[in-house]
Amino acid sequence: MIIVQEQDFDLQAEYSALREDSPAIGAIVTFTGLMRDFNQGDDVQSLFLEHYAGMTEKVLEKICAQARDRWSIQQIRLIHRVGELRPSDQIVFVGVSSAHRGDAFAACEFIMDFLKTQAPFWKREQTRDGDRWVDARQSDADAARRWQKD
Amino acid sequence: MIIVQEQDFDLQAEYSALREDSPAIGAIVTFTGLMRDFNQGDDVQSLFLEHYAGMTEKVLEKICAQARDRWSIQQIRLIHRVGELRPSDQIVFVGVSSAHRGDAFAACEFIMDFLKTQAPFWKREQTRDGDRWVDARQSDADAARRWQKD
Amino acid sequence: MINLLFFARLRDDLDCQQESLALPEEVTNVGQLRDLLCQRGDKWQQALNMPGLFVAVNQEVCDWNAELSGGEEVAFFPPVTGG
Amino acid sequence: MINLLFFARLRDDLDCQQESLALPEEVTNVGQLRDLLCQRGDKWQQALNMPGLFVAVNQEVCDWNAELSGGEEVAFFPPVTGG
Repeated sequence: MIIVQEQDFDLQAEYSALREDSPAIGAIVTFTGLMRDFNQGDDVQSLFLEHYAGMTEKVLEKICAQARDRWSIQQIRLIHRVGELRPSDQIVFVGVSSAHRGDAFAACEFIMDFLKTQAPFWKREQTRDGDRWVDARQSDADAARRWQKD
Repeated sequence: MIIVQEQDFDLQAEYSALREDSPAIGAIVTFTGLMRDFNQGDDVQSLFLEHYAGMTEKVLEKICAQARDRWSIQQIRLIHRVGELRPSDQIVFVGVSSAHRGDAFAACEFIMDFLKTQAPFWKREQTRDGDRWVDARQSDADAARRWQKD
Repeated sequence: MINLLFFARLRDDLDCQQESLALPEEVTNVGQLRDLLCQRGDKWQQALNMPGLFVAVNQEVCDWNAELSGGEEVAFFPPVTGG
Repeated sequence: MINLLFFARLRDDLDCQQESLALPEEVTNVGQLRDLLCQRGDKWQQALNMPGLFVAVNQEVCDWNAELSGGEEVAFFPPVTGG
């Protein structure tokens, strides 16, 4: 399940959907990304998240399919918000269930690392000194590169 | 926060406690371990979790302290249940908040890998053919060994 | 005709979100399309040479050799920053 | 006097959860304590030689050279299986 939406999401509802799926599940890993009040050295008042509708969903589907190919996974739930956000707001959720914890941890982190570097979302921050587009981070590119197989 | 208890726990309450802590948090990773209905080739009807009261808490404190030394973490919440459990029951929760996702993922998985190999809990399963103590897994020992620094 | 899309900083810099363009006969790949757009002046030249610029044809990221035959949706955008 | 504790499969095998024991003078480490207990018979000999047996002194896992001076809590247990 992959959703791009303006509304907030409810971790408990996502977790329940993962958990109630099957008694063969032994591990559920969730990642939630929150808006920080500080970035690139400045206080941030709000954030606007833009995306390339249509392409975003395709890229996220592809990343999740790659995770399924690589690890033994029961279910994936992925939600990414767009539009206006405030500090402490939830931005993104990735939940993965599996029989074993190693698969759930790896798949969840893999999905986030590739979402960060491949999914067409862009953040514009509002600071006291005006608006600015957030710069891509080298650390995100490095994180995605770790998953390359030899 | 480290708790060993018989009662069930509420993921939403733990997540809220992690999230409301500070607007500097950018990432929350949670792991939940659930009881599977199948293990070592047999259907499992129920599980009894025994522990070494006192020592358990000390070991878990030490594992969390090691995680804090190694990664930049805001908060850790860890709950492990003991006593009688049924298939699909929640067994263990580890939640980690951090400014960045890499730290939160690594610390959460590190804590689980060492909890599995060092914390004095023991599982006794009830199957159709009677009770049995669960065997330790080589895969858990291997998972913990991955974290050794060169 | 191809459908051009520009996102985020690129859209702001070019003051252009979407444009329909008749493809000249000699333009057969996205690299040539970029060169054509750069001829519009400094603003375009600068924006379409930003570090890490992505191009996607029909919503799939591709390299500058990707072929165009007309009818495609071609999107230019800066490095992504979601999550 | 030391306080002996046995957990899980080990407690079942020995049919003993807890025991207070006066430490003979010649027993000064946990390895010697194990040898002493093994002299009680086959059941003890077998249980205290199980693969991966742990020993903890005052709730801290240690090796068989760990010293004992009396007053300690010494726990024997099989490999852990929580989580």
